[in-house]
Amino acid sequence: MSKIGVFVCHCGENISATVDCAKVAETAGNYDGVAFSVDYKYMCSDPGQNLIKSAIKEKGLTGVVVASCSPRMHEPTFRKACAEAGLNPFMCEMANLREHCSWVHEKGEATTEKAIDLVRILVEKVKYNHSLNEIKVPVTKTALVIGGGIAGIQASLDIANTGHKVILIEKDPSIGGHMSQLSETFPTLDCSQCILTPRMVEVAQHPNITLYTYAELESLEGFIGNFKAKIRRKSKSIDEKLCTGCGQCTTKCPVKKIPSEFNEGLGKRTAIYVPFPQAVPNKPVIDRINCTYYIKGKCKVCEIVCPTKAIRFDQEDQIMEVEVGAIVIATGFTVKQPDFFPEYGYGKYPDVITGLQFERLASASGPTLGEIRRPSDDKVPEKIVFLACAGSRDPAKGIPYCSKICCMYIAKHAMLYQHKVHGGKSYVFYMDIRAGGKQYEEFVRRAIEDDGVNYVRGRVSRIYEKNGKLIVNGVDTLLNAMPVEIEADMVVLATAGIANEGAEELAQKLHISYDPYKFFAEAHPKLKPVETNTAGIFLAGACQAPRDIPESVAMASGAAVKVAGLFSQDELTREPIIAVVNRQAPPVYSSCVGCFLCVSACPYQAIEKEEIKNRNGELIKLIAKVNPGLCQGCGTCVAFCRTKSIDIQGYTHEQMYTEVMALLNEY
Amino acid sequence: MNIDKRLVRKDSLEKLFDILKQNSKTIYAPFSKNGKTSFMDAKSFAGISTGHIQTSESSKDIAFPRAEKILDYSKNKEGMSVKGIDFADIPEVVLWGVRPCDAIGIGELSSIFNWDYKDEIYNNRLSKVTVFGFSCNKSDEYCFCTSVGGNPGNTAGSDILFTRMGEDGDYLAEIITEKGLTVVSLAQNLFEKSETLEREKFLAEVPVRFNHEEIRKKLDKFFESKEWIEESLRCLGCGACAYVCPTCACFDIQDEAHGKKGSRVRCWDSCGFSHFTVHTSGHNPRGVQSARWRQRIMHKFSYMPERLSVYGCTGCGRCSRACPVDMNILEHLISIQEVTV
Amino acid sequence: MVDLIKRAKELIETSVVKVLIGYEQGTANKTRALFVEKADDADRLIFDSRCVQNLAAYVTKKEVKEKGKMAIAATLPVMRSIIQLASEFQVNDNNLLVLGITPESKLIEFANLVEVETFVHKYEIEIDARNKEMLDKLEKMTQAERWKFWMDELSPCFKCYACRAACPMCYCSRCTVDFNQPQWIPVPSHELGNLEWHIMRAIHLTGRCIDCDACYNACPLSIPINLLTKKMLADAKEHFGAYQPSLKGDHLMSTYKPDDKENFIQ
Amino acid sequence: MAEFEPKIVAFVCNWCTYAGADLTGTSRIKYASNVRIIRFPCTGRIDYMLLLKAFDEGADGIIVSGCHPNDCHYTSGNFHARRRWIMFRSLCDFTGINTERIKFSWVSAAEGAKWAAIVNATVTSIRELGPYTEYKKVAKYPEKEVTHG
Amino acid sequence: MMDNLYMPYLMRIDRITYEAPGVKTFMLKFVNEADQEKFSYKAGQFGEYSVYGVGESTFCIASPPTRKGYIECTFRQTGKVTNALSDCEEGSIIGFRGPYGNVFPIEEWKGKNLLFIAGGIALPPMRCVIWNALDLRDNFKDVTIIYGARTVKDLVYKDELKDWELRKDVKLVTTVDPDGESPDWKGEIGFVPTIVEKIAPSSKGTIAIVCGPPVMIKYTFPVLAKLGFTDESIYTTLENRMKCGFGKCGRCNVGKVYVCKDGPVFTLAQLKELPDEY
Repeated sequence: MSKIGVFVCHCGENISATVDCAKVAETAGNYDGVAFSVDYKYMCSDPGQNLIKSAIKEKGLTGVVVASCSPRMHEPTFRKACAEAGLNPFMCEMANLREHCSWVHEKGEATTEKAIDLVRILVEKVKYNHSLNEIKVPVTKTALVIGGGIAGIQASLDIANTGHKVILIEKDPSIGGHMSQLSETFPTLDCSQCILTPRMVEVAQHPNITLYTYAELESLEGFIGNFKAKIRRKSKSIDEKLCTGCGQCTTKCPVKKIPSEFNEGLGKRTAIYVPFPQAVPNKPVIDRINCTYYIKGKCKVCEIVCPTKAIRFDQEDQIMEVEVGAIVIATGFTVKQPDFFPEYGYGKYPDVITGLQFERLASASGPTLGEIRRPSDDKVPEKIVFLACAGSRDPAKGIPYCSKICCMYIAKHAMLYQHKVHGGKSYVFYMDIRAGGKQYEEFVRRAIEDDGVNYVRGRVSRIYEKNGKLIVNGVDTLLNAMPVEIEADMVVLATAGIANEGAEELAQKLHISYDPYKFFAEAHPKLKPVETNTAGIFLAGACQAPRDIPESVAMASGAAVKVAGLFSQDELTREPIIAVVNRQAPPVYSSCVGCFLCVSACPYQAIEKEEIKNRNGELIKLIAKVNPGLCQGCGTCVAFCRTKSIDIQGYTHEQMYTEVMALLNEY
Repeated sequence: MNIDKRLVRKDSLEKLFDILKQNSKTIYAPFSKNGKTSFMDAKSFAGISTGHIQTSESSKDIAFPRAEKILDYSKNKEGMSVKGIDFADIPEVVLWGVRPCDAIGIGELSSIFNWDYKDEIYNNRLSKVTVFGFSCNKSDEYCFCTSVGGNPGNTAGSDILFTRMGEDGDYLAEIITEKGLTVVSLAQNLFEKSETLEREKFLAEVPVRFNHEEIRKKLDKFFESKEWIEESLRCLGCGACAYVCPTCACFDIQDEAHGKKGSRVRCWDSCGFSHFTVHTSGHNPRGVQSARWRQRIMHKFSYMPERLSVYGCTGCGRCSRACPVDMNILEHLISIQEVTV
Repeated sequence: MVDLIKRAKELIETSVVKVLIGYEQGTANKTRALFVEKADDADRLIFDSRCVQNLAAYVTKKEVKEKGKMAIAATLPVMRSIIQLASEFQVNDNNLLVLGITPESKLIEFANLVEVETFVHKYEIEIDARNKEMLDKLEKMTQAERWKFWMDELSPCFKCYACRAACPMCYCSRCTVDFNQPQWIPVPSHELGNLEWHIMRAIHLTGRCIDCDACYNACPLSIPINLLTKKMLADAKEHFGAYQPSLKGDHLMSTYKPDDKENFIQ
Repeated sequence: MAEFEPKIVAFVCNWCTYAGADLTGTSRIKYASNVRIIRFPCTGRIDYMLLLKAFDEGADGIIVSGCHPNDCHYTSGNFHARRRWIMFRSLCDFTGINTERIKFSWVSAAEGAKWAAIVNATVTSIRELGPYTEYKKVAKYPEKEVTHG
Repeated sequence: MMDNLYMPYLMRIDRITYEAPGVKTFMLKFVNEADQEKFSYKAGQFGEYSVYGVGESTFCIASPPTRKGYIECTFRQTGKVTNALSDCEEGSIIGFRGPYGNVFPIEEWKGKNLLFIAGGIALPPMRCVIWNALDLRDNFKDVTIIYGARTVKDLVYKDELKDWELRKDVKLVTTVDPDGESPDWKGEIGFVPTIVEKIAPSSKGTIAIVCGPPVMIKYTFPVLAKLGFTDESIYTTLENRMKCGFGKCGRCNVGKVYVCKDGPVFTLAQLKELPDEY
């Protein structure tokens, strides 16, 4: 028994100038189920809203159609008014007479006719509206940050500083990430470690941050505000509580020749090790693959020397479950190994190195203590060649996109070289110089103009060794493609930044999407750069695309604000415009047949499988179920479902069908 | 009425057709398309199929259309106006080229529509139909009219029955009813008197395969038989058998609305569909296909004879020809006859 | 098919499966489905070129499924259907064993559906020459001519749903036509009801139909409705690349590529 | 005889085209009044059956419009929709449904002028095509007496 | 134009009563008074109620033939038509055709005790015969009504239940399923068969009329048998799906029986003759 009120607004003269509002109201008043119909100068004004409220109360209206401006403008206003009068706000619909009718058509019968049609379709729709309640989701006010590089550190600190708990997990034994490997940072050339280390310590000491290093995400369930994460804490083979980080074990460990990951293979480490001196936590882990005890079953030197008896050879991986309300992914990136360019001789010639290796050479904490010496013979290179775009912007062999950071770090490298090796000669082969960013262009110009780095626009075709020199064959496209040959002592390849190995699996665990390069996908390229498609999961830093430090930090702070915003509420309120899979009484249970095509169609991974069991607990069928926490209400699944088993509240089958029917028929 | 036998020359048929057309009769006759033969509104004599054993669909459409309006309604300020169908609008139809097993089916269909309440929509449609039966001069392995009381030259149901006397021969026309006579009177000269009329030797031979009375008796105790389950496992539950059947009369009633006005429509339905008997609660009295297949056979060979005193099967064999999974009713009936209960 | 009969007997006798679905001699030179539940019945199994019914339609049928683990003598189209059904979670290794019959009429027993998939992927789905010609002919017509063609073809349809029943992909317990709030498709078989039913059917089979022609073979009026699904198949190939049912579940119509090409959106 | 006024139904998404049409209004750009907009959350929600229903009930033309690729509020609803449209439109064409009467477009929230242009172009072309009598003839079943084979 | 079996009477909804969640009672009056005069029916019969443009739905006439000038029906919203009916307002016009089916042989029950056992939404088919009997109260000896529903909210005809409770010549027992009671519930708590067993009405010279969901019926019959009721003295109704109501559409058959013609009223003895297809 519908009792619908129709409220036609003149909007001053905005509508009434071209639409006969009185006639619209009169016609609507004659429709079945319309109990009250009126036109008024300004419906959104207080008296206008009161008109609606009193009609709801006096006439006992079951539905309201406000025919005025765009619902994008005033739908919240009128729904609120309805709610205040005791009518479920979702029983109110708006006919857009202003933007879609009076403002775009001339005065005349046809325009009034259209206005009448627009009102009629919503009158008929409202008959099929249902009272809906906003969805309340509780929020667990703890964030999980995955990845302890600069982005993860920044996000953790920002969230922690808003007073919320953070769990930070890092797969390596120490936080710090790639930034801790860098020597100096562009465009200011301040020492990377110097600015990063205090942040790392802050993380370790922050009362709101729980740090788990050597830990990875095992699985994730749940939805915004209510995630359950399983974390695998890989065995460090030490008792962290007892370990004081004295370093006895690492000094005494007999296995000393393991290439150091931190030093990109340019230095060595022991089997029980701390990755770098400033590591946080500064406690060692045993690398079981290289440890003699784990290989041969004997050694235990570390156990013997440990003054606190902290070594635990039988320690196992621990799986712990944590409940979190939001997740920030800051897993960073990796660099593509340049061996896909055999003509550059990486791996064959020890003095052809990557940019990241150069960072270690230039770093004061690196294997050469900051002196630029070539790996083969420790000599200071007199001539050095830098190759930009070693893999980037190369759809044929590398990756099609621009890695973005290389132009800047190459300029930095060349500059550092010139500063450290006086009289040295440096060359940079480049395609274009991309130095968009505050002070970036100036930085590159400084390298060229002040420090005399030779920039050659062109590509290198081949590098080979001749008489202890690396012969670099290239062309200079600015000089009519003239061939260039440089006898270099060392070559540095600016290898492409790519997604981490395993990024795809992580995305699948998190139910977020990723782009063709396996970088995680943001929810909207412009307006939601730190959100993912999965509500409550945010991105920071280079896991989304190659990013430099300032960008990573900015993104991290952005993500942190999103988390803080989420945590500022005790409950999340969501519009109930979500999809629902029907449920029926036994023996049918649901008309869903469980083909789960909707699962692949859903942009939000909001559709789950539900087991339907009979009274004896036997599985009868598997059907789809929409997780109301994840569903955003796009309705893609609805149009898909062959059995019409999914419907979307607010835009149901009946509502949309009725709108079409009402539009084209006389009522 | 005594059956009057006349000779119709083979080239007179077309003349007869034209005369009927001139008398504004609508003629439905069999035409072949896609390798199937169906009754269609015949605009001209050319193309009417003669060589077929049986049409793919029965001719029941004429009196019991697959979809027909039963009323129109419109809402107005004053309330509601509802209009039934005007029987005067139903055209006079000659059903041309009906096989005896279809013609007899009309009687069976009529018993369903008249056994208790009289369905005047059906009766009115039927009253406008004159049936031109054409005897069968060939048959196939699906035919079993003789097992259910019919035969290839059966006059029951036809107003005039034509029997072709030999391949490419002239026709023997048996004028059976007043209705038939009325049509004959429109073209008196085409129906010649002749002494040399023979029919039996031109009729197809259809051996008797089972005794339907015996089947009926057996079915009384056959309801719980496992046979139903075994025989129907391959049945896919479509409605092909019911829709081609000359006597299946299950129907649905549906409303079709267009704003303030619309119609109520009666349309075919089939007891083979899984949703046919399902309650709104979800409970389905015939929840499995074997129960639905059993219903089909029992209805035709047990319930109808008992309640309506007619069998619901004319032995036309269409359902078996139409079945996509070779559910062969004849085969099943024979096996029922052979099974000892 | 001596091999098939022998293997069927073994499978039934050792209770590896409870029922084996194959073909037997039917009436009037037709073949039909046989459900072997007792070893002796296996002797009735046959296989020859007349065996074209898509037996995969039975693996989702309640009455058959309830018997327990099934085995199926599967020709290539049947195997394709099974892979599609598996990708839609309707069958799995626990309830179905596939005894493949290769296009060369050789019997291969597959250990699991992954093997079936590998086998199936060796053969591209190709529309046969006769139907291709028919598609070409229709495509060359004007839109108005096609409209007339289909109105003529579809108007005899009396909606017996034999096409739906015979199709292995039409396993839904509630078909869209059975949905009545709202009544998307008119129930009666008038021109509109028929047109909408067949359009709906073709759309729902897009990306799922494996071109077995079961619908056409089942139609008691031989309406060439398979042309609709064939057209969808051909178009899907053209727009989105070769189509094969796959266990990966990357369903053609519920996935997309950001660079899907079209030329009509303004 | 009065000039034929086509009935055109527009199926649009809430976030782009509906907002775009709002912008047409706020920009006071005039366009033909034959079109009526039905609002959907996303083009992904638009059921192709609704398009057929619009023709059933007497629409002469249809506009379907949503966010440009990559702009979908729900990230991929329009990508799904596009794939469906490609197939649906092809099937319509194949069955002889006049595809000139169904206009598909991307209109963003910023393209108020484009919306007006799309509507006007559609109205003009449908006016030229005339009423969709072929479809209406099929759809007006209830006026007809009997359906025979 | 001759008679069209499918042509409904136009009925105006005179009054709508909200009975329970999703359950309403319509009081219907003939738009055309001539129809009213022609119309007659007996307890147990049913009709086809229709919303124009939506379709028809089958349910019993819930008011007794002893009350003239109107008919009532009670329905629960379960499908397309009942949803549409539920949207109707007082004054709306709907269609009704009928009456169809057989009747409760109330004449034959003269001088006997009557025991009515109903569950949930199955009270309406019985209400017709209850009122019919109460309106002819002198014809019968003891009248006992046992009525149960899932919860207190789900009991229909709450006002009439009160009436019956107050009447001295009716014994009314109401019950709700365990956990279905409200704090102020004074009736029984338990499933209907259990309550029947507990009340243990005498079977001597008693006719039992049982309507309810299949499960309730299934468990009530043995209880009645234990109490000594013969199969011939137990009546129930079948509610098979129907379209036409007059023995043509083919849906309601249970074996050779047409529920729409030979039913809906059956004795248990008759039911036992039928195959299990209802």
